[in-house]
Order: sequence, then C-alpha cells, then structure tokens
Amino acid sequence: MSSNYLLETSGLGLDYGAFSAVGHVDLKIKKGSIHTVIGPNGAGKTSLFHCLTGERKPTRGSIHFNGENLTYLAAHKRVSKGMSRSFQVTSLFQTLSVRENLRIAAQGRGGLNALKFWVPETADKTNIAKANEVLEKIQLAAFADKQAGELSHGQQRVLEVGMALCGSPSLLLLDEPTSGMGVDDIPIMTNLISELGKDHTVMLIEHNMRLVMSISDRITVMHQGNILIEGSPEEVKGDEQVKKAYLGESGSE
Amino acid sequence: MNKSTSIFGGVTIIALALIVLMPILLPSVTLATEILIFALAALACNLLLGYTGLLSFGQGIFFGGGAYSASLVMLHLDFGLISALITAILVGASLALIVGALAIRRTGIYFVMLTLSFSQMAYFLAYTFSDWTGGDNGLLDVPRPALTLFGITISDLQSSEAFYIFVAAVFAIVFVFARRVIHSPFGTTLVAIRENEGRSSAVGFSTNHFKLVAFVISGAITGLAGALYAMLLNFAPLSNVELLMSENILIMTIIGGTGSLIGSIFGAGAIVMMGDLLSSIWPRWMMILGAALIAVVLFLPGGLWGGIISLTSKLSSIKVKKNLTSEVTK
Amino acid sequence: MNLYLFQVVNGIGLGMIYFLISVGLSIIFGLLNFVNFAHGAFYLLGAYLSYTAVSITGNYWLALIVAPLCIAFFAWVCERTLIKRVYHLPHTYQILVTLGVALIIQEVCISIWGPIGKSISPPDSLKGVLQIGDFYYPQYRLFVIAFAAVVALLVWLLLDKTKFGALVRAGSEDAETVSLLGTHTHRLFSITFALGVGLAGLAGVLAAPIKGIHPFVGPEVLGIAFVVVVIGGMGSFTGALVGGLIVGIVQSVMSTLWPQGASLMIYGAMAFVILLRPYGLFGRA
Amino acid sequence: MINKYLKHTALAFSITAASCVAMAQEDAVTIYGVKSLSGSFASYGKYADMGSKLAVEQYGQVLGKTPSYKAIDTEGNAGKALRKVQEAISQNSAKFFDGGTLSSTSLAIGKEVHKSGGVFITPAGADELTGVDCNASTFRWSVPTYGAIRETVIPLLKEHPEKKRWYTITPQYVFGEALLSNAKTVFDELGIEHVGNSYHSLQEQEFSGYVTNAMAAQPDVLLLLNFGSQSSNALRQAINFGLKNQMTILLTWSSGLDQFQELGADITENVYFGAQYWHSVDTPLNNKLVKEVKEAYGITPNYPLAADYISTKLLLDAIVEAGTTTPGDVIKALEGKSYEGPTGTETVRAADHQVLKNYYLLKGKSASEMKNADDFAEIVSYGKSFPDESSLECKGM
Repeated sequence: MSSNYLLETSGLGLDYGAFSAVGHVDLKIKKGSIHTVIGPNGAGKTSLFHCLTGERKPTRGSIHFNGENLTYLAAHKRVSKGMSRSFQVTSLFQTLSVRENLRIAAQGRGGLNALKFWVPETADKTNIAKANEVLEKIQLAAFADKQAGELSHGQQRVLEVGMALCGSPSLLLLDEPTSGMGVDDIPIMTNLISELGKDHTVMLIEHNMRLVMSISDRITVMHQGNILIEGSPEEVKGDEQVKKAYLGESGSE
Repeated sequence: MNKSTSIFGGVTIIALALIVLMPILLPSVTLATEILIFALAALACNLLLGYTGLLSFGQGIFFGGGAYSASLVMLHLDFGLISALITAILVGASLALIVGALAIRRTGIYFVMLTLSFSQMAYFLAYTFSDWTGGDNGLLDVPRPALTLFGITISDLQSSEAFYIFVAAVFAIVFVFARRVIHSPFGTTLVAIRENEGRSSAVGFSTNHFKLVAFVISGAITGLAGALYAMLLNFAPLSNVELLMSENILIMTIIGGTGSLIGSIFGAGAIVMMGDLLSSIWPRWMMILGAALIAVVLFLPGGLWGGIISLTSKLSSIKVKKNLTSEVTK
Repeated sequence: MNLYLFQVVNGIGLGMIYFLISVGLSIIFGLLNFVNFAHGAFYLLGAYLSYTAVSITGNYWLALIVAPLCIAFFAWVCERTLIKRVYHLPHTYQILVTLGVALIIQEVCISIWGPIGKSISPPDSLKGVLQIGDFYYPQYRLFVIAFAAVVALLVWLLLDKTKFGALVRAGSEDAETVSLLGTHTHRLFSITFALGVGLAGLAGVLAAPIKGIHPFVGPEVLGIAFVVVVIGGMGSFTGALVGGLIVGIVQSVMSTLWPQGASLMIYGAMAFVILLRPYGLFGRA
Repeated sequence: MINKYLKHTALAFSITAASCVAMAQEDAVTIYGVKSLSGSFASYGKYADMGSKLAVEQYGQVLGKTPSYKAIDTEGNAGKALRKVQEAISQNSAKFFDGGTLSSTSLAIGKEVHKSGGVFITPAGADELTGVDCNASTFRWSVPTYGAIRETVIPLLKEHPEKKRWYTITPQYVFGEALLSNAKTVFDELGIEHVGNSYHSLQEQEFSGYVTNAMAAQPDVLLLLNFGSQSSNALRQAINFGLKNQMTILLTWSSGLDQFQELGADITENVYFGAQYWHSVDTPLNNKLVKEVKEAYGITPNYPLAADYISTKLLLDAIVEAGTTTPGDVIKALEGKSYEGPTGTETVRAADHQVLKNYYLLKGKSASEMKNADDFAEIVSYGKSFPDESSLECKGM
C-alpha cells in the first residue's frame, strides 16, 4: 500500500436492493491534495460519500485509510482516526453559541473521554484552544457568542465546515459545501477551502464548477455508479466523455 | 458560555435559599420534604428530558426500585441510613442501565413506547412478587434509621424537621452534583445530542453511550428519591411503580421547566401543593393540571422557571426604559 | 368444541374491538405524524355520550350514530383551536398537550356523569346468546365483530379508493408532497383528525355495553391502542387490523394459559416488536 | 412546628418559639376523614365524605363543644394520603381518623396513627388490619373476608343444595387470595366441588376469556372474588355471555348500592351479592340514617356513606363515653363496646379491634319488581361470622 495515498478504496460498491448505487469504485486520494468528486445527479457521489463517512455499510469492496482497513467502522469512530465531515444540509447545534458548537465538535475527537461528568467543561483547555483557533480560521470570531441558528445562511455554511475542522482531521470530507449559498458568499467558501487545502487533505463533493475547477488538485468524475475518469482539472475539462455524460447535460456552471 | 458555570454560584444559591425558605413559608415541614423528594425525581428526569431530549415514562421504575430496595435492606438486612440510600442509588442505576440499554436503541415515539412498556412490566412484577414488595398492600413498617457518620449518631431523624434537614442536605449535594454534570464535557455533549443527534455522532460522539450514562445517572438519583420517600412515609406503596408515578414526575419536570435544574423545585412544588390546596376545595382539580400542561407547551416552553426568568428580564427592561425616559425628561 | 379454539374465536371478537380502538390513532399518526395521548379520553367521551343518548331516547341505534358524530365534531373543533398549533412540535410536546387534553376530558366526564360508572344494555334484539357446542357467545359481540368488519371495509375503501384516501396515503408516505398542496392540507388534516378521533368515539359506543363506562378507563384504552398500533406498525391500516387481532387472541388464549401474565405478555410483545422490528409488522421504515 | 425547624437549623431565632407554637388547646374535637375525593377512587370518597360530614354535623356537642370534621384527600394514592395524615398529626395534633377505603392506604395510616397514639376506624377490605398488622389504634368496621365468604356461600348453598360444582374467578393479589382460601375452606366443609379457578391480574378489565374458562368447566355456581370495577366488568361480561341461564352467580364482595346503580337491574337481576351494608335493613339506626341522608343529600345511603357515617359516629360516641380526648381512654371506651349500628347491634371486639356486625346476602330483583329506583335487591339472609378469638392472627395488640 503506497504511503502516498491517505485514502484508498478498492472495488467499493453499495447496492440498494437490486439497484446498484455504487458499482466498483477504486478511489485514491493523495495526501495533501484537494480532491473533488463530481458527476451528474444520480451518479452515486452521495452514496460513495456515505460509505466513506460510515453512514452506510458498503455492499462490497474495502476502504483503507492511512493503511488501516475501516470499511465497516462506525461513523463516529472514524473521527478519532482522523476523518471529519460536513453536511450538505446545514447541521448545527442551533441553540448553542458558535464557540460552543466548535468546542463540542473539538470535544468529539476525544470520543468517550467526553463521558467525564465530574469535571468542568472548561477543564480541557485544548478543546477551547481548538475552538478559538478554528474561529479565527473561519473568520467568525466576531460572532463567537451568537447562537448558531441566528447566523446568516452563508455564515452557517462556513461554521458547518468549521465544525468538521475541529476534529483536527487529516482528511476533511465536505458534502457540497456551497449548497444553498448565495452567489456573493461563494468566494468566501472557495477561499476557505483552498486555505484548508494547505494543511489538510480535502475530499469534497461539489456542484459548483467554478469552485471545483479553481481549487481542485484532482477531480474524479462519476457516472452511473462508477468512475468515468480521474485527472487534473484541465484533463477533466477537456475530456469528451465527461462533456457527453455531464457537462453537456446539466452543468454550464 | 456567558452564563455562570460555577456550580456553587448562580442558581445553586437560589436553590439553597428555596430549601431554607420552604419550611418557613409552607404550611408544613412534611409537605416541604415531599416537595424536595419529588424535586429530586424531577431533576433526574430533567437530565433525560431537558438535557438529552429523552421523554421517559420509566422514571417510576427507578423510583419504585429505589423505594423497595432501600426498604428491603433496612427491613431484612438491618442496613443503616447511608448504606440503604447507597443501595437504592445502585439499584436505581442498575435498573436504568437495563431499561436504558434497551430503550435507547430506538428514538422518538418508539423510545417513548419502550419506556412505557417497561414501566407496565415493572408494575406487573412488583405486584406479582408480593412476598418481597407487599404487592397491593405495599411494604409496611419501613424504618427511618438514625443518621450516623463515623460511628457518631448525628440525629435520629425521627422528627419531621430533622428529616427535612437531612433531605435538604441530600438535595443540595445532588443539586451541586447535577450542576457539575450539566456543565461537564458530558453534560454539554448531552445538550449537543438533544440539539442534533446526527451531528453529534458525526463529530465523533458515540451518542448511545452518552444517553446510557445519562439514564444511569438519572436512575441513580431517582432511586435515591424513592428511598427517601419510603423513609418519609415509613411505607413503600405499589403506587410508586405505577405508570401514574412516571407521568407525575414528567409533569413536574415540564411544569417546572425543562432544561433548568432549579425548575424541578418549582415543578414539584406546584404539583404537590396543587394536590394539597386545590383538592380540598375542588375535587376536580386535575382539570387545572391538564390546562397547565397545555399552557406550558403553548405559551411557556421554559416552564415556571422560564416564566420567572422572562418576567424578571421584562421587569428589568421596563426599569431601564423608565430610567431612560426619566433621564430624557430631565 | 375445544376451549382453546373457543378462546381464539373470542379473541377475534376482542381483536375487532381493539382494531376499532386503535385504527384512528394509527391514521392520525400516519398522516399527521401526530401522537395523540388523548385517544383513550375521546373513547371515554364517546361512551358517555352514548349513555346520555340512550337514557334520553332509549334508542341504542341512534346513539351509535349520533355519539361518534358528536365526537368527530368535537375533535374537529379541538384540532382547529389547539391541535394544529402543535403539529410542528416534536412528539414529546404533542404527548404533553394531549395528555393535558385527556386529563381535562376525564375530569369533565366525572363532573358531568359522576364518579360511579355507568352501564348500557345491548339493544333488545341483540341480547341473546349464540350456542356453539358447549359454549355461548353473545349476539351483541357478534354484531360488534360484523360492525367492526364493515367499518374496517369502509375505512379501507375510503383510504384506498377515494381522492381523500389518496391524499392521506400520500401524506403518510411523504409529508412534503402534502405540504405542496398548500391550503388544502389544513382541511385534510382537520378531517383526518376528526375521522380518527370519531373512530375512537365509535369504539367507545360499541364497547360500552360490553365493558361498561368507567371514568378512569381512558389510560387503559390508550395503552391497548398503542400496543396494537406499535405491533401492527404506526400509520398502517392493515397493521391496526392484524395488530388488534393478535392482541385480542393472545389476551384471550392467555386467560386460559397463564392469566396473571396477560398484560405482561402484551407489553412484552410490544417491547419485543419495537426492538426487533421497529416499524411494526406492517409499518414502513 | 416552625420553631422546631429553626432550632434544628441552628438559626438564631429560637426565642420566637413560644409565640409561634399554636399548642393545640384541647377544645373542640376534630375528626379527620381520609377520603379519596380526587383520583381514581373518587366513587368511594365522595360518598364516604358525605357520611362523615353528616355524622359530625348532626352530632351535637362533644365534651361541651361542637365537633368539627376535616377531609383529607388521598388523591387515590396511598403515599399522598399518608403524608397528609402525618402532617395533620404533626401540625394540628390530630388524633382521630376515619375512612381510607383502600387497603394499602388504611394499613399504612393505621401504622402511622398508632405511632402517634391516635385512633383510626376504617371500613377497608384488608384482613391484615385486624390480623397480622393489627395495632392498638386501628379499628375495622368491615367484616373480614372470612365472614364475607361464610355469610354468602353457606346460605346460598342452603337455598340451592343441589348446586355443588363451583367455579371461582380471583384477582391475584393479597385480598383475592384471602377470599379464595376462605372459600376453599368452606368448600371442603360443605362438600362443594371446586371445579376450577381463574386468576387474573390487578389491572384486568376484559373478562371474556375468564368467563369462557368458567363456561368450559360447566359449574353450578360462578363465584366472583374480585371487587370494584373489576367485579362489575366480570359480572357484566358473564351476563353478556348468557352465564346467568347456565349457572348461579355470586359476587361475594360487592360494594353495595353504587355497584347496583352502575350495573343496572338488567344485569343484577337474579344475581347474588354479598354486602357489608344494605339500605333496606330494618334497624332503628339505619331507618334514621336513610331518612337523614335523604333529607341532607337527596340520595339513598350506600356502603361508603354508611360505613364512614358509623365510623365517625362511633369515634364521637367513644370520646363522649370516655369523657376525654385522650386517645388511650377513647380506645378503652371502644374496646368491647356494643352499640346500635346500621346493621343492628354491633360490637367492637377487644382482642383484635374488629367490629362484629352482620354481612348480607342479597339477590338482585328484576326491574319490574323494584319498588323504587334504588330497590335493586332483596336480603336473602344475614349473619355474623368471625374467626374464633382463639385463632386470631392479631398478636401483640
């Protein structure tokens, strides 16, 4: 197993009854890269994503992360392995403050350590430090004490990614980070992700082609549950097959 | 994090003030004792309902379990006060571990139904094993042992005043403990689970473990409350494990205010006193209870305590306005 | 005739009553995703109304029609004024509000009809018994089985063959589809709630000559309804029918086999079903 | 009370003590009635409360002062009842209690009142009250299960000597077991064949399965050993199933008139009932009671009303006789006392504080035979049956 790759799947597949959402996917994500998976609706991106996060148990194949097989590992246990995810539909602790959202997310990395009910929540300084660090990184420090539910939609999307960051992941899995964002907010997200790409390996699913083309190191195009092609943005942009399957139909964006 | 997280400050001081004032303001000390005992049970229920979002109809199991176990070890094994209470805590916790481990496998209405069915089964077991529980007649002659620490008898606890002070001390300890729990990594994680279970799991929490520990802590405190109740009455009635008991504890929690520990005192106080004051005037007083439940959900989601908070903040904002206007007119 | 066989027959009769008690609860849960803890109280109110109707007119058949309609109307009013405000809240809050409604109804019933229970005789034409071998079966219970079967058929036709039913089913499967229908959802919800609760009232009227009327029967009825609906599958019509029959037969046979354990068995079965098949025998995931 | 609390908290207000203590000046006698006014036993409490109230109101003077009455609502819950009794004792120095229809409530209150040295008279069903859990303070007006069985099963068999096959339906808890074991003893004595028994649980309300069991055993007599709403439902469903035509039905422990009113003559016709009290009993006190209740409340007295009426009256009589409110003297006055009660001459047995009184076997009339709305039954027989004084379970009074 090459140490060049942080995440490797081989022959990964997921069936829903007779329907095969993911066929046989061999996906390799290089350490330190920003790797985007794109594809038309129903291509199997989300199902693949679910397998990687542990939300769904794959029907076949394997997932290796850092050389470790965690094909069937429960979702919450992947966090301590260094995988962290965001959600397509914003999923925050709405009534808690922004800082508390981040602190709890940081606390999650410790798993069952958080069962300590006999010490103050502030006892673990590293979680608070982490929250503050991420607050700076996602530029929400000014809103730290605001309730998460009171943030603007764009800010909530940023916090969504920020919470994934709190797990100090080696691999960030982002599920359509710009989903539902206004045109004006998208550059913020673009900058944030490319900024994150400097310190993290990032794998994302995304529809916004401008963002994808500008930040990705590698792009995997999926079609009907399988990988159509993988390459640099330029390679993908020029590929006829891709145009036919994807760009031609739905994506002028 | 702007709220005071010192477990001895803030609402703890209010709770202590209430504990001291209650027997003076209320018509009797035994009434105050019953209120504090049920406040304990409501507080435990609040850990589940208010902080974790779990509506459990199984609290009566732990309450009854605590009452029966403490009574039995005192009656048959001559356990003293503290050891009997510890037994009740352990039994309450173990029962909660069993009920919790099964119930948390489901969520929403199915979770509620599981706790409901366990509650019915516990009732059945309690009256079937009448050799142990006294069945329908209840366990009679439950002693109230003296409070002895390190071989020194501090009080025989026979007077209702002495017993109140003991219960109040227990309540204060549990209250501080509960504040520690909710302001711990564990407690904040519970709130996160209540707010968004999916996200909690995604950031790395094994949510079922947390729910289970919440159950165990809740069961332990409820068991303790049950034991104190048996000692107060010298009697452990079957009604302790009835579904109605679980329902009552829930209602106290909600009327007092879900998600606020101090609300438990108000909730227990309101319900127990309603039963005392209204029932002698109007036997159909439970109608008011029904209306109160509806009103709390619709208009006062924070319960009585939430109402007090918003009232005081309104009053203070009026004051501020008045000051402002007076300054302007000056 | 074998005792156990007869217990099964008796259980079927019991099961049909349980079906009637539960089907409304199930329909309301299915469409509205609403947990109605006042279901047993509406049953109680139906039974009491029929008592009043019978004592005024002396006519049971009239009561059988009028009382459920009154309950449905009452439910409609309740829905318009109160229940619709809590649809969007979590189940926990729905449970609390309807628990409050149940308490109020129960206490009002005691205020009006007194704390001592009431009885209604079956209509004279159904007072007899039918002999089956060594056993006797009340004609009235036979009538109830037949009547419940007709109601089951009508409800099934309503849900399966009418536009209303199609909407209800669509709503059960996908609440968003229904919300796309805009203003009509209000009416659909009100009607469904009135229908579900009216069925509870009808069950109360039908069961009154068998079980009598006692002001504290609400929680017991609610318990049975939930057991049936959970075993059958929340929101499933077939589930309510099969669940009702299962509970009825188990209870009846248990009263010969191990009577003390009947209620343990029933609640145990419910817990078992939830743990093994969380959506019941006929529910959808 | 208040000052005691302050003393214990070691707050510095102990000087205020004297002014706060409302030392119960031994003036007027107060009777505390433990009644289930709200909650699920309201059907008893409402009438029991009427009875006690009436007894106090019409009593006149006790020790030169007008007695008063205070109801304690149990909320249908033994724990609540007990706490409120404790409160009455500690706060108002309450000494005299009556009521407590529920067994568990009465047993616990009996213990509590005993601890404080008061007096408690109850009509509850638990034999333990004058059996294993008896104490000096507790008196019981109701006939124990022993007498209830003997005064119903024996006379019924006398009426129908050919009916030798009996089937029983029993609630499986302490009270039901007591009735059943007494019944079995009587069966043995009289050569009755006990062809079967169905136990049912404490919460059961659906009896068709048990009725079916009974049918299968083809008995001559169906003996119902449950009470309250369970016995009403069991009987109603047995009648629905046509059992009345197949066998004689005896409901040993009926609650009396209110149960007849609940069931209606349609169901009660030709069914035998055991009862602690029946309003048509022709005794001087009962005739007076019926008249007064009609005047005061416009109803016919039922069992809870009569029982709590006489319990209250008996307490007051004993206080007058003792000439003091010292409970010890009142208890002495009660022990061995014979008086005119609703069922005739009744005697308080000193050995176990059991009131020796009649138990009735009633037979339901048809609607057409009824002379008025409450004339549901005729008295078939009555008598006193109590365990022999030598065989009492009550020790250490």
